[in-house]
Amino acid sequence: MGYPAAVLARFDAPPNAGAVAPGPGTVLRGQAGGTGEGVSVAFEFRVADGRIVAGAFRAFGCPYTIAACSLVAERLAGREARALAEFKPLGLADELELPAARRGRLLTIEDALRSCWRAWDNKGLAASNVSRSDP
Amino acid sequence: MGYPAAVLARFDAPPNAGAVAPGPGTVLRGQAGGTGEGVSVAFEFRVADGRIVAGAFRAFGCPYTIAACSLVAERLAGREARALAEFKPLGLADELELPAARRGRLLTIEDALRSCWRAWDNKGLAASNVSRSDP
Amino acid sequence: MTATLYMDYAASTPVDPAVAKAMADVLAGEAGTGNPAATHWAGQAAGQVVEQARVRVAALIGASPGEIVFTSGATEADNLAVIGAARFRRQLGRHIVTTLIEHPAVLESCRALEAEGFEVSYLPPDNQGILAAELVAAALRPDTILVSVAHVNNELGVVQPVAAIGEVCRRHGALLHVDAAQSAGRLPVDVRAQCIDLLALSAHKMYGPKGVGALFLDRERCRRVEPLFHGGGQERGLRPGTLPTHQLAGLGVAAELALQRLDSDVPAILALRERLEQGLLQVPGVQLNGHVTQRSCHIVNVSVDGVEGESLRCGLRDIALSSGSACAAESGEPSPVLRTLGRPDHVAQASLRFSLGRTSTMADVEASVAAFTATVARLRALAPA
Amino acid sequence: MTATLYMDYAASTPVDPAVAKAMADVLAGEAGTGNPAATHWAGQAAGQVVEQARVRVAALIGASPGEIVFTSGATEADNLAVIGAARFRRQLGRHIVTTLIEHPAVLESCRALEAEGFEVSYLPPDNQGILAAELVAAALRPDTILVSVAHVNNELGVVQPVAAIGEVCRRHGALLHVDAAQSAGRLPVDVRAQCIDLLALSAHKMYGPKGVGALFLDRERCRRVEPLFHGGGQERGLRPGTLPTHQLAGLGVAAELALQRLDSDVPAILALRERLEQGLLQVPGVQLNGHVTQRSCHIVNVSVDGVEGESLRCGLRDIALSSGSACAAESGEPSPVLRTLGRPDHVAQASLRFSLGRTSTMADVEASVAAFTATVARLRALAPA
Ligand SMILES: Cc1ncc(COP(=O)(O)O)c(C=O)c1O
Ligand SMILES: Cc1ncc(COP(=O)(O)O)c(C=O)c1O
Repeated sequence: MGYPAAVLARFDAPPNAGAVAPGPGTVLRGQAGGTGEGVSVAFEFRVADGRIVAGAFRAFGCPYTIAACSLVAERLAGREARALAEFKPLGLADELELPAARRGRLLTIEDALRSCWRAWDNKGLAASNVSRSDP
Repeated sequence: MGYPAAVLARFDAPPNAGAVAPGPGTVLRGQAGGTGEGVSVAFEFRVADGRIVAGAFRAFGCPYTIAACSLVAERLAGREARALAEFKPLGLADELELPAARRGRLLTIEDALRSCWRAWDNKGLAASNVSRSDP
Repeated sequence: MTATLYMDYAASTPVDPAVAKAMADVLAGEAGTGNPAATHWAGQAAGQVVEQARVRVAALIGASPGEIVFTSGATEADNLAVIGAARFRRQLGRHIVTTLIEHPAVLESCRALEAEGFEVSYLPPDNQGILAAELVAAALRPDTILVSVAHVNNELGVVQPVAAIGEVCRRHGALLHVDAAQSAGRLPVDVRAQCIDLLALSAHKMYGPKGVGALFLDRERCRRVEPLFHGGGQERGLRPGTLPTHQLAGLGVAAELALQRLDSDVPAILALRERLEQGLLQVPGVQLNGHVTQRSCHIVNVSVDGVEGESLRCGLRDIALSSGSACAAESGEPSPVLRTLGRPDHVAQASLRFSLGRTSTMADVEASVAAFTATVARLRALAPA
Repeated sequence: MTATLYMDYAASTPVDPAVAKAMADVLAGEAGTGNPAATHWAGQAAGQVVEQARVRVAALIGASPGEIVFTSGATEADNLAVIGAARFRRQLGRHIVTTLIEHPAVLESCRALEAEGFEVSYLPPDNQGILAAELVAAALRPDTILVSVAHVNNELGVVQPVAAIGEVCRRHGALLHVDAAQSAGRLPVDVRAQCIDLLALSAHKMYGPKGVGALFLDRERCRRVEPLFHGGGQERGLRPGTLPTHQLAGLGVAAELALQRLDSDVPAILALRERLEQGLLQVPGVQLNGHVTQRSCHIVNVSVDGVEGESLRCGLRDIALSSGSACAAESGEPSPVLRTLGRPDHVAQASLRFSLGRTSTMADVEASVAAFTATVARLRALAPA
């Protein structure tokens, strides 16, 4: 099975799988896809002081999907919350040596991130204790 | 090459090949076939006192043809001269394990024997010193 | 997991050492050098090896040596049977009956025949993968010339009621072709008792070499088929090309061994399969595909709920197994065979075929069950709620 | 004579020990077990062997690996080229050009195409067996889609001016198929320099195993042909069936060895051939068949006056040699190739093809000359005046 080593490593022991550890700030959740489509991904991000302090994922999907989710959760940690709106998972395609036919999976991940962002947006409007940068 | 052992033995060192040894009596010669037909056989028989005392052959043909000629020359030795008219080489087909498609070769041999017989017949009419049975 | 496990005997088997030895012996000697079509000593030595192989292959299936035509494998033999018989009998009718779950060698042959003006009925098996003889009987028409059914399905392992189908065909006058690639050497095959007119087999499914197989043609009911290609007239003109002496020696020894070992291999493999099946089905949400009992000793095919198929296979990548036929492997497409059985696509997609063989061990089975159980649990835990 | 001599390298060659070793190694290991179509480790190990073989075969003929399709031998490759290309290009035209002296694999393919509505021009070579490129040029028509010529004729050993014929075809737009069964590994072959679009070769003519060969398809001019049979999609769907890993390993090593040894093999074999030829032609009434110089190093074909062919062969039966192609052997029929060259039937019938190879020795040659001389003398002495 011709998966790149980087994909296999994340698939076998995916960093950031599961839930974010408890801590200060807000936990945002977002989901996209469905098992009927062959790919379903869910993210959790803990945001404190306008920054993503931790990310975690769950995924039902191919090894590329699992590796990509793991990588996305990792890459977003430390960024400003608005990255949830702006991050382009398609930019990871080369790093993951993703076959062209699989690029759709990254769009599903993007959808899930956007759904986290909308959660943040809603929360931001509701809770003034959270500082946020412009959307 | 699936030739029967008996055929191969006669092919490799054919008894009675060549010419009959000099001696008393009359030498009859007969020929049939032609190299253009793929088979050409010639016999010599020395006849003395109405009996065939020696036979020899020459042949251009397949190993079955050579073996058959050798066998015919051998079988006719000791018989009455009229055997040249009566002998049926086809009777050797089984002994030689001759494929059906090759039976024609035995007919060519028969033709050559008949031609010896005609020579005898002619000689017989010409030379009264030779005793002969009824044709 | 670090050690690798081979659980893909339905895709191909290791070559038996006795087979490899027979092949090496031929390759090293004059029988290996001579062209079996040549009439000289070297050709004759080769020809004897070829004819001995013919005798052995015939014995495995209860045929006569003269009814065996050697091919490059079951794919070619299936094509020669289906396309060759159809083209040869075109004047008698243009209707062919087969099933939806045949191997591509048969299915694609049928599709090619459709393009030539033949009509093909693809019969659906029941949801356990079995094709009832009655279904065949109902599908036969006055212009049906050929029925083609695999004895053992390569994905499910289900065993079709070939003898009953054969009787139906005999009554009707249609020829029955049986793809025995998975069954030859794995369960008893008897072309006479089972009313089989054409039969394809492949050496590499029975511990023989890849790239060689045979087609049986019943001497009375199907003397000739139209060849797929043309040349020097070998194999009665039905299959030209220099005969691969060492390959045939291997096929012959494999066939002989298969016959000798059938009585001991089958129960041994069955015992492994039972433990494997029980271990796999113990995991919740795992379903057996194919008939529970009408199944060859060597195949267990399961579908797994709640995990994605490709990740399941990747998680078990140290185990050589298949998600269907090796040919269609890794396309990611759900198996058409499982679709036909009515499995939803996402379930069909998470399906695995474990297949066992003569050199499988209980330790292999236990390790497979353990790896399967752990991987399914891990992937399910990873999935969104 | 008691010792036997092998002088039939044009019919088949002994398998090189390095080839046999490579095959045995594959058979004994996981690359031999796995189905190359499977995606697991065992399949991948097999796949690597297959792809390495593809690289080696491509290198032998100056092609790219992606242009090589593996087959069961040159018979199948010739059919796939001729029938496959013709059927695939049927819309472009239905005229094919070949020669009267092709191997049955090509001739019979052409005959089959005639039955499908194609028209075939069978060009006569000159009386030395050579087909002038001008003759091909003159035979081309607007609807000519394919020209098929053997590089080296299997009976005479004559070498056709393939590059010149290739240029003619390129200018016209017809495809050129070259049957290189006798030439691959025996003289330099370069598909680009020789303007070859399709090329067939066979392992067992170059110290590799029987039952495996290859078809080259130029990636630009001939990407596809219609397959001869159907199945699991192997070899881009052009040639389905489980790839025979060990056979391909053998083919690959044979191709690599052939390329490495070309520069040393050819002069060595040529020296043997020259002595053989001189020894045979020294016997009165013996005539060389085929062009004196435009001939491969390995074949000497002679006709003998005044002896019957079958007895000549029988007298030389301890020498493995052929009276033409091994396929047509022993039918007793004079070779159609020699007839085409204008030899009278009874002369054509007494013809022998001696063919030499890498393991031939000068002692073999001397013994052959002596046996030939003695047998001809004996049989002539036996013939009626
Ligand atoms: C049922 C069935 N038919 C045909 C084939 C094709 O056989 P081969 O690999 O010899 O071409 C296979 C296996 O690949 C098979 O399982
Ligand atoms: C010129 C030529 N073409 C084709 C073939 C057929 O090759 P194979 O024996 O691999 O089928 C041969 C030899 O038999 C040959 O000499």
